[in-house]
Amino acid sequence: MTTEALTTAEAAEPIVPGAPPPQPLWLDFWRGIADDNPVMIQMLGLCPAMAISNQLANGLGMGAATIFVLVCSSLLISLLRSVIPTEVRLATYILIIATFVTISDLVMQAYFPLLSKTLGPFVPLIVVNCIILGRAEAFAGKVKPMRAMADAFGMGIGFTLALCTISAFRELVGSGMLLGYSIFGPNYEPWVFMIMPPGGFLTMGLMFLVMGWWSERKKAKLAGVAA
Amino acid sequence: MSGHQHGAPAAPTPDAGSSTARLLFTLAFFGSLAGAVLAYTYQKTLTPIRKFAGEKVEIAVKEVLGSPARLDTLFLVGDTLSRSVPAGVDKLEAVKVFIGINDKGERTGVAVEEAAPGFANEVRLMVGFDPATRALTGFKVLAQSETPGLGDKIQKDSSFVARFVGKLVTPLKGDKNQTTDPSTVQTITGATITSKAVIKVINKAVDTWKPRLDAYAKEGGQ
Amino acid sequence: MTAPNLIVTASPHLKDRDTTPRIMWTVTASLVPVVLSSAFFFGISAILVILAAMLGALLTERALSKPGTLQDGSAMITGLLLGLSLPPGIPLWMAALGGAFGIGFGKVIWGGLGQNAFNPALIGRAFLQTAFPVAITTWPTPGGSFFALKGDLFAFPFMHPVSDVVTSATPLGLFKFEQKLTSVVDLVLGTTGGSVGETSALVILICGAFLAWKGYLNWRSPVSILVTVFVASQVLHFLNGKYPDGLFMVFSGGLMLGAVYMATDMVTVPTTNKGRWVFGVCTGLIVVVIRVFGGLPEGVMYAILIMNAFTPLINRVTQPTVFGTVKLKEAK
Amino acid sequence: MIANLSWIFFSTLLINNFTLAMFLGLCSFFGVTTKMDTGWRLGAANTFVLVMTAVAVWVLNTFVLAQAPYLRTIAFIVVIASLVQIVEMAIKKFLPVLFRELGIYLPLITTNCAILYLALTQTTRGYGLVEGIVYALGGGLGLTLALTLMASIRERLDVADVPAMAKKMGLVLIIASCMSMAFMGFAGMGSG
Amino acid sequence: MAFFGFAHGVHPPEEKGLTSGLPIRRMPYPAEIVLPLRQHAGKPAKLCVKVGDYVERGDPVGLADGYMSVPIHASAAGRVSAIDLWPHPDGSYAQAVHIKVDTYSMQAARPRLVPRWEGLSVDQVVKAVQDAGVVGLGGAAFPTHVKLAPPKDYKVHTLIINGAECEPYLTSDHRTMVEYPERVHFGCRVMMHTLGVTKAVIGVEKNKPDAIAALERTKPKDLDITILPLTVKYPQGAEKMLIHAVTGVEVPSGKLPVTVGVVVQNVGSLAAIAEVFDTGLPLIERIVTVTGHGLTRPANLIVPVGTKLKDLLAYCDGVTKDASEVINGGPMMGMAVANLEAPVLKGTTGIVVLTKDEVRNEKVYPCIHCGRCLDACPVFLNPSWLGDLARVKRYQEMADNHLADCMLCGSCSYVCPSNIPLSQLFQASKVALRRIQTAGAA
Repeated sequence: MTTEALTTAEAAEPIVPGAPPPQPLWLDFWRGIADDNPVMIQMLGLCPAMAISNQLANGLGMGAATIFVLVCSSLLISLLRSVIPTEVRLATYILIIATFVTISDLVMQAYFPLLSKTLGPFVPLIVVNCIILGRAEAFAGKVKPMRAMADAFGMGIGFTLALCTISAFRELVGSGMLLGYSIFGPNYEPWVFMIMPPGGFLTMGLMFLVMGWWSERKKAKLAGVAA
Repeated sequence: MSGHQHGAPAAPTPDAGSSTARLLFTLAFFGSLAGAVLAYTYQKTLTPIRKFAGEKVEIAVKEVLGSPARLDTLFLVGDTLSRSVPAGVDKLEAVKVFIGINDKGERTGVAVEEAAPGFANEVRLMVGFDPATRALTGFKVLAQSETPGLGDKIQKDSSFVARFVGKLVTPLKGDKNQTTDPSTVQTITGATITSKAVIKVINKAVDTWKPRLDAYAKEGGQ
Repeated sequence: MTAPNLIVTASPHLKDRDTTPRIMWTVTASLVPVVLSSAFFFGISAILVILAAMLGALLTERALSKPGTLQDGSAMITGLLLGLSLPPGIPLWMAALGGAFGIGFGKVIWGGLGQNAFNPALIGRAFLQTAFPVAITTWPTPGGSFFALKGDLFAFPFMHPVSDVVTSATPLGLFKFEQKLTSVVDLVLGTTGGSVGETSALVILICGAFLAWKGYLNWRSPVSILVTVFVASQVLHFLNGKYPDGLFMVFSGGLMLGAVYMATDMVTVPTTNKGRWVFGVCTGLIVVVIRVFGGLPEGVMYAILIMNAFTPLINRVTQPTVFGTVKLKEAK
Repeated sequence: MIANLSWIFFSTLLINNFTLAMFLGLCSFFGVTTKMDTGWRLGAANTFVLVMTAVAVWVLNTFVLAQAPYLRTIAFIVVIASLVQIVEMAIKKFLPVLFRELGIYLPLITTNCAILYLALTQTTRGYGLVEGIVYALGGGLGLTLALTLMASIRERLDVADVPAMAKKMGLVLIIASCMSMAFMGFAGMGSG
Repeated sequence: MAFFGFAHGVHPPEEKGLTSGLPIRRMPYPAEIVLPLRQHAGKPAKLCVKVGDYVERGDPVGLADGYMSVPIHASAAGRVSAIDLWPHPDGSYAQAVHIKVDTYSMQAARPRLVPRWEGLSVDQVVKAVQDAGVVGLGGAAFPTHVKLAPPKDYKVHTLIINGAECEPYLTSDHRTMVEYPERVHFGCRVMMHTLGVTKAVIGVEKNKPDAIAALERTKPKDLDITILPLTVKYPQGAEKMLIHAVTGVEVPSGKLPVTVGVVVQNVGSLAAIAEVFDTGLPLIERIVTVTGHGLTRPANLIVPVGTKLKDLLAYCDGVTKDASEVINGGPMMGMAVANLEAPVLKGTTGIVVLTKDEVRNEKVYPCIHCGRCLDACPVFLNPSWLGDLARVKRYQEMADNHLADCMLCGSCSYVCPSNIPLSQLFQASKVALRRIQTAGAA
């Protein structure tokens, strides 16, 4: 490929309808962690974020599995983006994602049987995690592999971070432990509430409240400056 | 598709529509590729998965039977017990009873799997007992999702498990207070329902499996 | 004639004497006999638990709400009712935490008085029930010296209660787990184990009747709850003698306190009278279902909370028929 | 048999409610519950697809997937997606009025994890056809119940003076927490 | 006659004892009277005098401007001293004719022809009533002649006469019935004749036994007039409530009473009609209850229309020290008057002076959904929900929830423990809704 051809390809990139505007690679990566955090901002993947987040270990395991599926499928979809006909792209994406999900499920069952047992059906349910299909449709299917990977990693890590924050909080308050190690000592009275379903909703709600409070504060400050 | 990405309209096809044949081919190709990849992964992971499942059962059986020298396995075919696996059923998934035999060749107890609804969901136990005396040799929780810190004591509180050893299932009863009655067990404070679920599972196990074992013994099997 | 200092207000210029704070404070005042009876049965412990719950509720209201909302008295009632629904031996930090949780997540975050869909006192109670299932089901025996502390009231915050409690099961617990019935006389008088303020059905009933007579309490939901519970359990008892009879069900547990003081919280029950009947009947049925078939011995709190969730729906389907629209509908 | 079926139904409907206890289908639970009409309609559509899925999964498990359990996830998701598509087309053709009301929600059902969850658990629990259908009905009605209640509460909150910080999502999750807490009262039902 | 009352409603303290026993007295003519041309529902009258003109008592100063309008007559002889914008009791300013009362006049009306009603056709009666400027004296001031000629599509079978007077404090209708029962019956006779109905029912709240007795005593033998005691409740005197109480029929939402074959008229208006066919005098004075705990000497007075409120109050020896609000009409639906220069109108049923203690407490609490307003609303609306909607300005939804049926009786505001000004909110919402609808139509 000549330099000239490469330039043409670069220029041709934004012509794909709906493709994201060009950006530095680190921004593609960073966006998923902060500005476009899938859980906290886009509110995607809430089901696993609450369902399995009563222990930090679960959060880590789920995050790892999701990153694996997200990165692999994004890479593959980006690589194949010119091969897959538009009409069947969603079906193909689902096929690809489901394949990687099943792989990760089987591997977990084989090598991390206890974790796989606690996560239960939520590992195969990664298939319907809107984050993954959403990224495939909005990003990976329209950009080059490097960007797709960066984006997938960013989103995956953003998801995992949110998951870990929630699960760490719930495990800490709900049982006084982190990753199974006692933090508050043996006399701590655990708030069983936090590791039960309502605690999941509450923790998530608290996170949104904190974020809401933060953005309100920012808004008030801006208004104060304007005034 | 995702419903959350309304910002991305369907891209118009660059080459004015792909042929149906091409679409079908693409799907078929990816489908078979996926099948192949998965079949391979499945083959690779099957051994460790089965090993783990088998180990788990074995550990449970050994625990409830007090590490016998040898284990015999009988399978349920219809309503009778048999030494061979029923046709068409995976050995791991077949309903079976484990018989513990000590180094003198005597039967020390049998272990069976049984389940009943608990406080939140099903409580599944491996129950070990002596069919001759109806005495419990122990139990182990295989699956439960009871209240953490309360109901899950049936799994995590070894003193609770210890209360059952040696009790007579004639049938077993629960009581809030400490008791010396041979067929009554003290329940967990605040988790009476879960405790009773355990007792129910044990009673159910003995009631369903003792006749089968007796029938099998009568027919001369050992 | 001197020109008077005239003001201009909108019509109507007359106003009923009742105001929201007046209603709230009358309800609070009507709870005084209940508090006194609880002090009679459980001594100083009952008072301490109630005070702790009230403190938690009031401080949270003060800290999170707009200034001046304490005066309307609603936070006071929340704390008081929560305290009355807790066991007398519960560590005080838990009672205060329950009050804070109830006010914080049950009321303030919804926009304050009048906006919440769930009864804040019950939210606090349900939180405690879920969070500390052992502490909240440990029932000290009534009676004994007035100043004897029951249970580990002063357990260090966030720590396990350590000292042993002389416990006695509640009548419902006794029935559920040991199939023993308590005599109705004991239930009516309140000489049984149970929460601080729920044991004496008689006192609550009298206070409730007083409120209803004063017009500060809509009698429809409590009456329908009590009648439904009585009838439903009597039918069950008739079908199968192993189920408890109606009188026992009506007078045991927190039913009286719940029906009279919590199912009448105006904010969280339907506004229409028809809706209040529906609310009461459904609550009564759920109470019976949970008590008889459920895993918990007591279900009043959950029944009311569940029906609280249904309240907007009930409101919607039981809107009054506007004057002069019946014919219009028929004509269509 | 009847006892077993009713246990499956009620435990799925109330105790292990798909939305309030199992955290399934939260996207739609939070996303489309601003109006009560859409809330219960989406619930009804979901229930329908759940029952169809239960039947399809039973067929798959019995006749197709016994030899290749590793293809379950793929097969299920493909079947669900096609089912939703077929249902959408059928409703569009035969019940155009209903389609106008439900149309935009139908594609959302595919990514509702409750459907796939049902398919997977139906398999691991070894439910037969009738049990599967009852399970799907319990799950679907539970979903509808949660959606309708949430929507009716949120409609009421439209006129409330909710603090700005809780307006966007915070309060909705607190409501979910309260509802989940209330439904815990049913725990242990059927075990007594 | 299945019901003698209606569901819901409220029981404000009646306070009628202040004036119910006081006989009607005539108030002396003030130095100046002010006659706004807008005194009735419909189009204002057309000015027909100019400054400097001398008018006799009963001479028109404004003429009816179309069918939905009535003339205004001078209530005292004197010279037109000014025509300007003058404070109107509703708080606005309106064009008004000032007459400097001629102190030396006999205040006798010009000799006029008294029409003999028996010989007149319906149209002629209607014309005579319109020319006399008769309007509903219950407060709304709806032109009476319009009610005399209902649309031909409906068959009117009953005339209902409103003597309920459910507003607290007011006793003008009460005293009219006690002191002039013959006039009420005479007016009734004219109306029945004109409407062609054979049945009339006079509804009177049970708390006026003397009025019921007086009406029974003077009841003409040849007419089918029933005097029906009604339950004491606010708003028993509202048209639709009264019809329901008397006939047991609900007037369909958004329709006029005539659709159920009923015409409702106030007792005061009947007395005014009687006056027209008795003496030929137009409506130039009316009976006003001047009362309230903030007033030194409450009274029932015959007041010339156009008397300034300050003159009226002064005649009653002024207000007390703790008086804080003067209300034109009853305390439930009347309006507070900002300026005592405003005159008494044809529709002024009473002037109530409230003391500081009686005036509403203004601290508003959030709605606690106690449901008291639902129990109070006479038309079975859900004021609590409507109030919530009004607060967030969802007017269209309010219209869907039958806001139009609200008659602003104020029962909901009266009972609301949180002091939410519900009926004020509804009035504002009605205005906003009308604006939206006009904007939509344009």
